[in-house]
Amino acid sequence: MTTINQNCYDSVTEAIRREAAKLLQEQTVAAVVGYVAGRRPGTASPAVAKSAEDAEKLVFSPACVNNLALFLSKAKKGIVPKGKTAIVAKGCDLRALAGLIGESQLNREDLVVIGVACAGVFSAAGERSLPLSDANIAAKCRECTIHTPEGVDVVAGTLPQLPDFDPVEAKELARLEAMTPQERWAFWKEHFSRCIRCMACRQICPFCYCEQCLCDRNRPQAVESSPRPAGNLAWHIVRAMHLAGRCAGCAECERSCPMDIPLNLLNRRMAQELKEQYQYEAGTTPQEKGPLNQYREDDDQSFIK
Amino acid sequence: MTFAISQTNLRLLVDQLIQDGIFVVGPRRSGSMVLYEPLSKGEALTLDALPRRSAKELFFPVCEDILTYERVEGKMAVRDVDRAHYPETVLVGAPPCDAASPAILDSVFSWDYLDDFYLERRKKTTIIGMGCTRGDDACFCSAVGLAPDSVAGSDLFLTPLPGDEYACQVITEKGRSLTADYPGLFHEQSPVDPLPAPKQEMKQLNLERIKNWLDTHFDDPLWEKFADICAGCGACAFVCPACHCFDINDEGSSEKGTRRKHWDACGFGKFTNHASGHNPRDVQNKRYRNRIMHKFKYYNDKFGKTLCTGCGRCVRACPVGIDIAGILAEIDAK
Amino acid sequence: MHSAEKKHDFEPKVVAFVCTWCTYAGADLAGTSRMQYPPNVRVLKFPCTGRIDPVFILRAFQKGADGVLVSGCHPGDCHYMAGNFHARRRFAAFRVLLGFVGVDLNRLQFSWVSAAEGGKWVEVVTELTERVRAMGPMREFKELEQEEQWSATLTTPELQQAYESI
Amino acid sequence: MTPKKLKNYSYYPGCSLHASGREYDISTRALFKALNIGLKEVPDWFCCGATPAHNVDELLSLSLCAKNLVLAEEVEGDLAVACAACFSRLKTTQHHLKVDDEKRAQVEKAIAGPATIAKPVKHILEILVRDLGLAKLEESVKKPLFGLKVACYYGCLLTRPPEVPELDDCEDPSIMEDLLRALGAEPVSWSHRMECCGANFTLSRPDVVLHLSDAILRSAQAAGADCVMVACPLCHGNLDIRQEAIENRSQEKYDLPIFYITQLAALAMGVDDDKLGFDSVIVDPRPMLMDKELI
Amino acid sequence: MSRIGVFVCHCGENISRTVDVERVAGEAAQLPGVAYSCDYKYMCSDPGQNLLKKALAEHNLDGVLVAACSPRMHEKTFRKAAQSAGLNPYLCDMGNIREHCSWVHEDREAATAKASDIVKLMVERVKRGKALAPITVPVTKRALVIGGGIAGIQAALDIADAGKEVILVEREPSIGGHMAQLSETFPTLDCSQCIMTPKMVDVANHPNITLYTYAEIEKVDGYIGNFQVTIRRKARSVVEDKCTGCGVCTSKCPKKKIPNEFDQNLGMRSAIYVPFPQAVPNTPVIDRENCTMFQSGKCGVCAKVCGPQAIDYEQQDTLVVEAVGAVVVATGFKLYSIDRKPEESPIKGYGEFGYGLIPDVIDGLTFERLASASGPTGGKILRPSDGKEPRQVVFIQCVGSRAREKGISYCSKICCMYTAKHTMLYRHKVHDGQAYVFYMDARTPGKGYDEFWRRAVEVEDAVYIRGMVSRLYQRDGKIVVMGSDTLVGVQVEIEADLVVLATAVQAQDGADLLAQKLGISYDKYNFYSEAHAKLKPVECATAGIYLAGACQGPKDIPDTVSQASAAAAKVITLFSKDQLERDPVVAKVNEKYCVGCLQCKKVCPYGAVEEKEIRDRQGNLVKVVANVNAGVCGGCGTCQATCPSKSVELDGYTDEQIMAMIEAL
Repeated sequence: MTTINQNCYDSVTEAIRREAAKLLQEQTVAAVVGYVAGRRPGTASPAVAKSAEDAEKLVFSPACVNNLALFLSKAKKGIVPKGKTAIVAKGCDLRALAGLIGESQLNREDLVVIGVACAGVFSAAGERSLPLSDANIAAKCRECTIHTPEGVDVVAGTLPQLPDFDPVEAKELARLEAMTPQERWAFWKEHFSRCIRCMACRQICPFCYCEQCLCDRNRPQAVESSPRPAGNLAWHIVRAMHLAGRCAGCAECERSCPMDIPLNLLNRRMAQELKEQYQYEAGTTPQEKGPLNQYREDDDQSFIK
Repeated sequence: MTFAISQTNLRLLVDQLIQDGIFVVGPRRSGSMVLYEPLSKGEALTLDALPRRSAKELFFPVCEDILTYERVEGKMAVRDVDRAHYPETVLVGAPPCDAASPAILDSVFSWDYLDDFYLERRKKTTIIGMGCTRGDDACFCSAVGLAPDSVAGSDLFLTPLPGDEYACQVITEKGRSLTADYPGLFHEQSPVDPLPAPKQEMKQLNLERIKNWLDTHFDDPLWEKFADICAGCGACAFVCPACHCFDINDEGSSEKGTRRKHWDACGFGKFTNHASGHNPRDVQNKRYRNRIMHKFKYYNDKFGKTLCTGCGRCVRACPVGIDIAGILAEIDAK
Repeated sequence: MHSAEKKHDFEPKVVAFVCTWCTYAGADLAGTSRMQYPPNVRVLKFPCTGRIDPVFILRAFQKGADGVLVSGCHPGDCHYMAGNFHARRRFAAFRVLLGFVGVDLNRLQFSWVSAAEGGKWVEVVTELTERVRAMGPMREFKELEQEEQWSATLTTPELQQAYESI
Repeated sequence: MTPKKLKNYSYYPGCSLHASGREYDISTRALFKALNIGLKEVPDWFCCGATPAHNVDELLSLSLCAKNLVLAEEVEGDLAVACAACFSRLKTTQHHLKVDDEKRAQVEKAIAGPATIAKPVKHILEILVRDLGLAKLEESVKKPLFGLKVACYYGCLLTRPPEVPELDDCEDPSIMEDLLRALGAEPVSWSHRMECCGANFTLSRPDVVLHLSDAILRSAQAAGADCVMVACPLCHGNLDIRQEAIENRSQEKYDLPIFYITQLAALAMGVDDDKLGFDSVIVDPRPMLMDKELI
Repeated sequence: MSRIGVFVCHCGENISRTVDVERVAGEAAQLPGVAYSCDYKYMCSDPGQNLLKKALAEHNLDGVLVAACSPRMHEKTFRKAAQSAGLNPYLCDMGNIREHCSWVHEDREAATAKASDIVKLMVERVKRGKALAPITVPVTKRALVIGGGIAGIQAALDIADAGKEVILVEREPSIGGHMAQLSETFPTLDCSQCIMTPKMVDVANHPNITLYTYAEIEKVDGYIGNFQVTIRRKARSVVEDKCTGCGVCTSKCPKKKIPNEFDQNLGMRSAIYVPFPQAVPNTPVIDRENCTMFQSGKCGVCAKVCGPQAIDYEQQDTLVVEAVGAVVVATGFKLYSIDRKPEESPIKGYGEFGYGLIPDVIDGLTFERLASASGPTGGKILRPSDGKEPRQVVFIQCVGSRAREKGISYCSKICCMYTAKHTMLYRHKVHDGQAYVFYMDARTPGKGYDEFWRRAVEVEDAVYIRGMVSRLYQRDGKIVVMGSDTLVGVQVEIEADLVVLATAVQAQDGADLLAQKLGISYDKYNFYSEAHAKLKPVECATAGIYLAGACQGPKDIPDTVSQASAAAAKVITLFSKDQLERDPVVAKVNEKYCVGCLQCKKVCPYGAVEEKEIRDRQGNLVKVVANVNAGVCGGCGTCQATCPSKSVELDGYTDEQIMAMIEAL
């Protein structure tokens, strides 16, 4: 089994602390959004450091699963003090930041991005007491293309040689694609039937920053709000559609789902389509228009009679 | 001598109950996790993991219909759900943290308004609790006054013994009649030491002291610290065995439809949102404060009970890592 | 052959979301030309295909449609210049999504029908209606609509009956 | 001690280079040896179909090249090609198979296996001017070709169609001239460097070839060239073997030696002139080279 | 509860033949919210309309559904009737039970059921309808015309003659554009300057026209009827108010060897110059890059000789803001050049023609200057390299046009005609000279055009060779033209003294940048896109902006002038009212829920969405939301389908209406 050396996380932690303390001391920023260790070993949670003292508590470890871009979106307005903000961002989080900038939710000038050299984080079900390895690394990290951050203000830490992991999610996607529609329907029906509409997928998503979610509306009601199979399916379809062309692929929706619904497969399927059809990929550079906000006159229309 | 049942017979018991037209619910593998679900045979019973959701949904479903309505010839015809049709039910294999919760919830569902939906199901259900031998660093039942071997809430309580046996304690009349109905499956056995209970990291909390602090700290900067990062989902409440807030929705058109009751969570932005648009709990930390207050102060004030069984599900489920046990310990230390 | 002369066991419910400038007018032309097509289709008029939210398609299936047609102006003909171009991408994506969750895409047809194409309107509607008829009712969504979480499964016969009427 | 090899190339000589264009092959090998660049012939290579095959059977011509490309995978290094026709066919095949899945499927069926087309196919000119680089080339020159006025003749295939060879500007290339300047020679500016020589009409319609090649030689001479440099054995044949017939037809005396690029390059690198096949061409270049004191 | 009235029309027998209208009306009466229903023989007749009006009053109806023919037929009729009875017209809708039902189905049972369904659906829509009031937008009755070529001049004059103010902006120091450069014009061969310069003078003298030459558009804000245009007036270094146009400065300027752009660089001009003698305004401009004073600080001759002291070396660019109600874009064209292009450019040069390095290979506009009596050669055809009169001239058509391999696939439209004209002009000036034309097709649709072309071939003896040219090269002072004659099937080689290329017409440099400022769309060649190729050929998608001339696509002078006048007519129509009234089917933003992701802005085909800052009472920024400019919104609803939270809604087609209809299926 391939294990990733823990040392690289320690070097990131050290660099984050140093940088955060400097930024806060020099009052370059009003706050640093980062991670602190949790009470239980192998856990961490997001935190907003507002003083050099707070900065000393910041960490980076395989438990730092959250996409902190969430805390800069309007959905979480108010918890980060006004003024310039620094944020600790993994490669996958950077794409979300770029997306939020592209959607006029953030200004790059108001940010100091501390990009971390990230070897990967734990999967939701992974054993947290062991070092990060093939056995407990998150699916998204297995196919990560952005271990080293780009376009950031500071890069924290350096990466060790990373092993090649089995792309389990890509394989799962291929498996589903190979199914008949009936089989896929059965697959999703089973998963969606377990959904309890806790909305963790929505609340944790950096792009679900609407003040009023379409699915909370009841006049007219586009999606049934009660957690029944019919409404659940509709909710997840609407969610995937609203994220199509915007999703940064951080897979936080899937990680936070208490019912283990493989939500990122929906997002990935959409991303795959948008890449094939329109050569669009979520990246670290903010783009003026997403793939579904623009068109080409010669777009494919083979499906239209 | 101790009253006991073997693992094989426990499963046989399930089979026989089903045969006798009893609705049996127990932990069962469902996809990647274990959930409380109706059992179709004893073999399906899965006792090696804590179910992802609590057993409360047996009495308080995720979503249930209250009534249906339809306009017929200009008049609205309303049809209620007939509660008499709820089946006789046995919940089998609930650990103390799940078995204890109905007893706690009885208070609120039978207070000024008698919630027949809950109470009728509750009346028809027998709970076979089971001593807990697993547990992880999120568990804190002993910190809130329960224990891995607590019989609270169970009608019949099984304690795992070495060698595929369960010591069987009859707690209530319901439990007694269950053992009486299936005498052949139980046997007598000389007393042995039960399997050891899991060690818990959390030390016992002083719930009184915590309540005292809560009584006087409705406004406190700590709330921001605890819960500013709360993402506003309902994962904690929905996996919790004790959370019982619900919302009622009419679904359908103005002509016909269904009124449905479904779980609500204090984490949601729309929770206690007034029709005017004003929300007294306007930011996330105030909503989280309500969660703590409700569990450790308001419920206590009203019913003298704590609305938490220490199952640790919310600690595991929270997508941003909010840790209620840690927060309680911090309050306790004040 | 006229639809009136055929009797079928199953009359599918087909919903058409059309833009007012091209396809609606095309359907008008089919009328003025006295062309014949199956009476199963119900037309909902929109200013532009750009206005058609994918949610409407989903909702139509949920509410009992066995087939859905979305039709608008040919590329370049849009009264609003680009509404149909945006719609085209949106539908391309949505179609893939529906397919991915297991909806048989034979029930969902997209077409460009201009104001001059009364014949094409007839062709598209007839083809979709007959295809869906051959496929039978859209069971998946209807069944899903009936389903409950296990803990809320209806056990009252009269309620079940009331429910089924909804 | 042998100096370190710079880079290794696999090598597809093509039929002409083993027959009428033998001098091209000899001089290519000599040049690479002189430059200390590894060159390993692809085992069991066969005809690329040359310029006629694709007019008759496109699938056949693509399959021939595709199979050769598969064979080339066995040898390390980018594939070096000297013959402009082979180069064109191999590149064309890569291009078609890359952009057309249907053709690719047909070809894969024909060659009974996957068509591996990833290996870069490079013309000798590209290797010299781009891979090795003009600076390095200039450095390696032992006998600069000072005073030699050369008409660089590109012919049809080296740059056309532009999306296939991607070698240089399709109508106004400069890669040959750049090479020559590095070798110390003086390229002349002339009009017919991109015109067709008549190619394989040389057998079926020699009248056309004589007409077209005459214009080329005439133009080169008018521009004051001492010789013509080519990259294609077919062009070489038409301009060299047919030169006498051209002269008879037009009653002009040209006496223009026709060189392969590798012959001149190898000469500049100090390779002995008797190892470059100067003795087996029709218009003997040696008197002119001696005149210029280049041999 | 709503009180809807449902009126089911028989349409004589058109509907009632296959639809049981009485049953439809009867079933409609049972629908919740329907307070009245009836059927009638001809709803659109006067008695039918009166029935509707009477029922509205008697039954106190708050919505009307007429189930009859297509709304495209009679929606206006019934809305007007409803309005006259006091109902908001937008609360009156039609259910189409004729074109969509009775005429296309023969099974009476099925058709009746469908008609009832249509009524049911539409009643749901009417119930949720909103009373809408027409939107009015004030109109500033001044027009901006961008570009002072023939298109801009024509549009400006037409608008000004209608009594409206016009701001005419020209990038160059003088108006006139390409037409001022031409010698004679087809198909009449009248002198271009003779017909052009009077119009230029008219512009200068027109009391309603403000002319800004040597000026460019910096910024455009606003919308139809209400644009704010910022114009950059480039520093001329000559004070226009003082200059008398005496010309002393230009004649005394010591720097005289600067190629004159107006003469396609054939002639020379001084550093302070007027581009051509008939320039309007006749005010010189200092070409700072070539002026000794600006480059080395020494000289100042012009200032010394200027009587009125109009020279101002310190002059700066100034920005002028003008309020206008409409914009006519007339930025014209440029000619494609065969020069080598950067590798990444989608347009390629002509290596086979020597990439523009052969001196006697010129383009058509250069030939115009050679042929022009006021040109650098005084109208003599002399070749640029040695000033000799060419005996053989080869004209090559379609250079860059219809040349997909060079990156341009369109036909430039004017070349066939002007090449024919060139051969004639050449023959008129060099009587024994021979003109050859290589062409693909001779395209001469236009009044008198084919006759003109035939004259060139049959009377003026131009030799037309149908085929392409593969190479041009120099030999012995001549240009060898190698080509093919595809009609005969032979290779052709001609030794020419001069080669004239009919190069493609391209959009002006910077056309794309101007389009971005204006918010109008353009195609991949940077030609501006009209709103509809057939029905709105001079309108832009962006309301209030119109197109004239070759900026929209290659065009000859008659077409350009026609389009310019058409654009002017559109502007005058717009200005004929004080207020612009438009259909209120427009999008509105719910500012409470809008989070300002601006996806709506990105998809809006009209550029109607802008950002709006929401501030609290203290003036602190609360948030930025989208705002739809009702004057510009076209009402397509693409924004709403795109908005994730549905915080923008299209009146007349609300989600609530649509969802209710789907629910009623």
